[in-house]
Amino acid sequence: MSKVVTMAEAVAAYVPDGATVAIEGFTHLISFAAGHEVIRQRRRDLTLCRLTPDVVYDQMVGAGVARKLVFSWLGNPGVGSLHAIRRAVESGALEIEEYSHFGMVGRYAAGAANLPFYPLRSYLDSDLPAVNPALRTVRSPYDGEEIHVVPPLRPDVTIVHAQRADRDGNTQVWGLLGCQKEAAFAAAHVVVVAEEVVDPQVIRADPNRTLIPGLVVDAVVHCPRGAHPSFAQGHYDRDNAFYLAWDAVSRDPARLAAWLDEWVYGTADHAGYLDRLGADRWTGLTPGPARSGTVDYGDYR
Amino acid sequence: MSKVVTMAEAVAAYVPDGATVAIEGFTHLISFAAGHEVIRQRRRDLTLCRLTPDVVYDQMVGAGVARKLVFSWLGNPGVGSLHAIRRAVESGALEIEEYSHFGMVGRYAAGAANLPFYPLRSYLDSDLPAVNPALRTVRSPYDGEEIHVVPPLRPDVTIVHAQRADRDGNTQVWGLLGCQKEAAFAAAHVVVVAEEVVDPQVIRADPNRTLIPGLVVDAVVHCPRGAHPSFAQGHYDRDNAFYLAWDAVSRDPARLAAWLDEWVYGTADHAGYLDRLGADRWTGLTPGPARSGTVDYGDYR
Amino acid sequence: MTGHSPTEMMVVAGARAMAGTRVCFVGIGLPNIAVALAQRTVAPAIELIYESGVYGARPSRLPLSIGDPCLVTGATAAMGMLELFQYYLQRGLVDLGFLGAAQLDRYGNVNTTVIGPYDAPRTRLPGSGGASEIAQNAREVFVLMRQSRRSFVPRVDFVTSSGRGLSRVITDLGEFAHRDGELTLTHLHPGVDVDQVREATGWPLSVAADLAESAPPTDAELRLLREELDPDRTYLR
Amino acid sequence: MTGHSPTEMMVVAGARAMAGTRVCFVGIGLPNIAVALAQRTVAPAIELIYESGVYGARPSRLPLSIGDPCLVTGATAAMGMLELFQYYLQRGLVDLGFLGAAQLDRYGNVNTTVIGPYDAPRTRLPGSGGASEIAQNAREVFVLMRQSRRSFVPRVDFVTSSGRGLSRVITDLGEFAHRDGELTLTHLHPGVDVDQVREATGWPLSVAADLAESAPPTDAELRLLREELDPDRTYLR
Repeated sequence: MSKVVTMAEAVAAYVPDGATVAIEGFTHLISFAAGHEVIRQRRRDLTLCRLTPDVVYDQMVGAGVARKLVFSWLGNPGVGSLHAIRRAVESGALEIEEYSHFGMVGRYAAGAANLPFYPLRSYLDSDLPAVNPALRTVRSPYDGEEIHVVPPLRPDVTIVHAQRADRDGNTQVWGLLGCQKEAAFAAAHVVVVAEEVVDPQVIRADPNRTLIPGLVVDAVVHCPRGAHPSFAQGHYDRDNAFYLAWDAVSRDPARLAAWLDEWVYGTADHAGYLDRLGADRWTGLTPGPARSGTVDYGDYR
Repeated sequence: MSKVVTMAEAVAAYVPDGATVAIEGFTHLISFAAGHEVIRQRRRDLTLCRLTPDVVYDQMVGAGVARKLVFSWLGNPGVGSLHAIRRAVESGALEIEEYSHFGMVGRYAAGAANLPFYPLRSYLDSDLPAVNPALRTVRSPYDGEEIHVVPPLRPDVTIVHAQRADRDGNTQVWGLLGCQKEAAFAAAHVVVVAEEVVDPQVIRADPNRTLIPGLVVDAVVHCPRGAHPSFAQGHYDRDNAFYLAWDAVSRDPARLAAWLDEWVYGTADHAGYLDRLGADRWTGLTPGPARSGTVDYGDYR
Repeated sequence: MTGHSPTEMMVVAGARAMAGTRVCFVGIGLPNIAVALAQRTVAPAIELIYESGVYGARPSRLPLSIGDPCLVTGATAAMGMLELFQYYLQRGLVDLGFLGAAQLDRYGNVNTTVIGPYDAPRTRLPGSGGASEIAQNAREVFVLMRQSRRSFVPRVDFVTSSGRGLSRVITDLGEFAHRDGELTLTHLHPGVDVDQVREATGWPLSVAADLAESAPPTDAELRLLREELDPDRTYLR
Repeated sequence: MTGHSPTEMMVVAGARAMAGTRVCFVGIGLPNIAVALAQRTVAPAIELIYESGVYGARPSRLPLSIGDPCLVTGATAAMGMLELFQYYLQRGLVDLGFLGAAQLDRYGNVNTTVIGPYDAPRTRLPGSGGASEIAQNAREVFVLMRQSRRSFVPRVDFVTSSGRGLSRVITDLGEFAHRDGELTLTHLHPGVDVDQVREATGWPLSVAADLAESAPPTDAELRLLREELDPDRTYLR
């Protein structure tokens, strides 16, 4: 019954060429390890979905895995541009479909809830609807008000990194929750990548903390530090030096190719990547403790 | 800055005659104490909203506070009918407006999200839209599908019982969450009734557990055991004997009036009600411990 | 175990019908005990969903209602009702909706709203609760209810939820399947004959060519019901 | 403290503009440091909201981005983005949206999408992020940005979010208010004259009759910025 597999197995099974893929996480818990494995397996023609195509999508686009990008904010947060993506967009090599954050979240929510559209108050007097025909309006049957709607987004696979999951894929996350829940429920397949694979009793001890049930999860990958250089609340901080350094790498196609050779193609898996990174890298990235406290659910017999 | 007041003050300030009132909680955390205070203050012409008009609404309707009921399931759960409400409905004395559970939750969600309508898949081939003109349809601009919608519900005041809140009204709940969050955000005013008023640091130690922010809360009432005879997860069990006994009381208007005299009009407040109930009543209603465990948010400096 | 009551037979038949079900949305009333029995017999891996906002319940006692605190403690997930209705039920993750009903007609339409006209009801019933959305979104729906001419009517007074998704009805007399657009008797419980069922059915009864007899409750099933699950006869009264 | 940079003046002016604000939705980039300064000076009770899903942040360090883990630890509430966008922003609970911008026009329209035609961009910018919904749902919007003829253009190349709700723009040269449908210079920073602003504005500059001079940063403000909040010059570079 266990769904625990290696990252290589998960990507081989659930990320075929041409798939629509969402590796979600808003600055937090971004599965770089999954992105790297997609590159290693040399996938092609993917449609990559994500509110914030981060450095991991820059790496993936730089490696040539993508045909199209569906997004709402395109940048290296706090640093500047994602140069590989920007080159591909400006040259026309990468098709784009563009929303706002709320629009993207609404799209996942419509997918997760099996709704034909999701209504939201945005895009008023904006030029976005003029360049994206998927942004439409619906008239309220109550007051006649027109409101914008977005269509459902249903990825073929959603990949999320989490602090912990059990072997059936029951997943708990704390800190920033982004839109991982919606992206998971919206998808045909879900891969959960976890810092820790825990006993089901750990999950069941705090049912309100469960973000994604194993019911919608196909594979669980145990991959500590798999979100590096992004962060995992309570586990490690964002490796900001990496984000800053990426700018120069990404500006230069040759340097980018060399980086991929060394860090992705040149490593067998995420353990290899971590070996190359070295233990010293984590100095200063480990937070002190800040425990949540407990609540009592009560034993009712 | 503290919003802590007595129940009498909260009801006097936020439940005027004629108000639209939601005392929410799905079997869990039903603020009987607030309902009783509304009766004590002899409010009239209220529109009572609630998915499951429970014994507390039967008491309120029996006491004559209500003009109208907006609901989705009308019963004494696990026991049978709510006779005071049923008499009032069957005699035409109480106006009703009827949805399904999902419809009611959608109405609160539309209110909370400031949406003109909420779409949902329900009511297909049902007679409910024929008797409730507020149930309408919208056509999807993507695939032309017709989907049912419900209008926003915006109570004048929502009252919720919670396990804990701080003095600013930041509220945490565990166990069944019902639609308290949506009902609170949808309302013009919110009263939180809490088993415990805790230090803000308790809330801030686990920000993912926060259900309702003080931002939308007007008053905090400290009222341990204020949900009796319903339950508070981890604090006390449902007093099922009360629910069973209520059936006979509610069947007979004279017995109902006597009950109100003794337990509501005849007590100054919920402390008085608890005194009358007696300490022995809680034997067998107190669960054993079942702690959630903690998570680490990390101290980032 | 000596003998069994019609209610016990009904609950046992309801439990057995859940064999192979992965995800069951548990309605108010009798389904609770049938599901509890199924979880201990034919469907140990069944995942239980409750509209109160619970997925993957492992109740340590028989729940008194669909909102019992024992459903939360030890569950896989507890959430708000909006999330449950949207991401589980409406998303299509529920294999089986298991409901009770007050009144049912030949076409499987269910009435839990009113007896008599809506605006001047003879009897005001509880209303839809989650039934309307469960009927529309669960892959299939079973109904568990006691059968009589009062409850099995030619045409329900009010369609609370449509019979479209209703595939099976289990009563204290037998079992019905939705065939060719109407409810058809497929099983008789032991000791019940077709005339008895016809007598308790408010429309011209359609009987399956392959009409079968339900196996009586086993001793193990009865022991579980009487001694472990419902010694106080909360549901079996 | 000796002197101050135009960026420091801009950030100080941005912070001061938040006096009296109760709930601020903090955008990407420079607003972060202005908000941090405001929280320590004119607006100690301000509640900070981030689109990343945080309400009531009390960051123990200057956040590197709007998704910094220090925003969560010790916050009042952390939630999914859907809840934040719907129940806080769209619900109308945000008093002020505080944003950065790449390009802005006379009417307050903001462009963070493209320079040049959308289908053949000269420069591809990040896009909307939450700006489109913040502009529409926050009670008012302030923009904090460096000013030049490249950024202050007669007509933006692309309207990412409409100028409708934009009430104030704070730059390294001065401050603008939305008056009579266009941005009007209301404050000059110390040492800046109107001609300098005109030179850095890509449309015929409208100057308020009551044009005032911003008070220079105080020593306390500068000390907070330089020594406590941003000693590494993350934002003040």
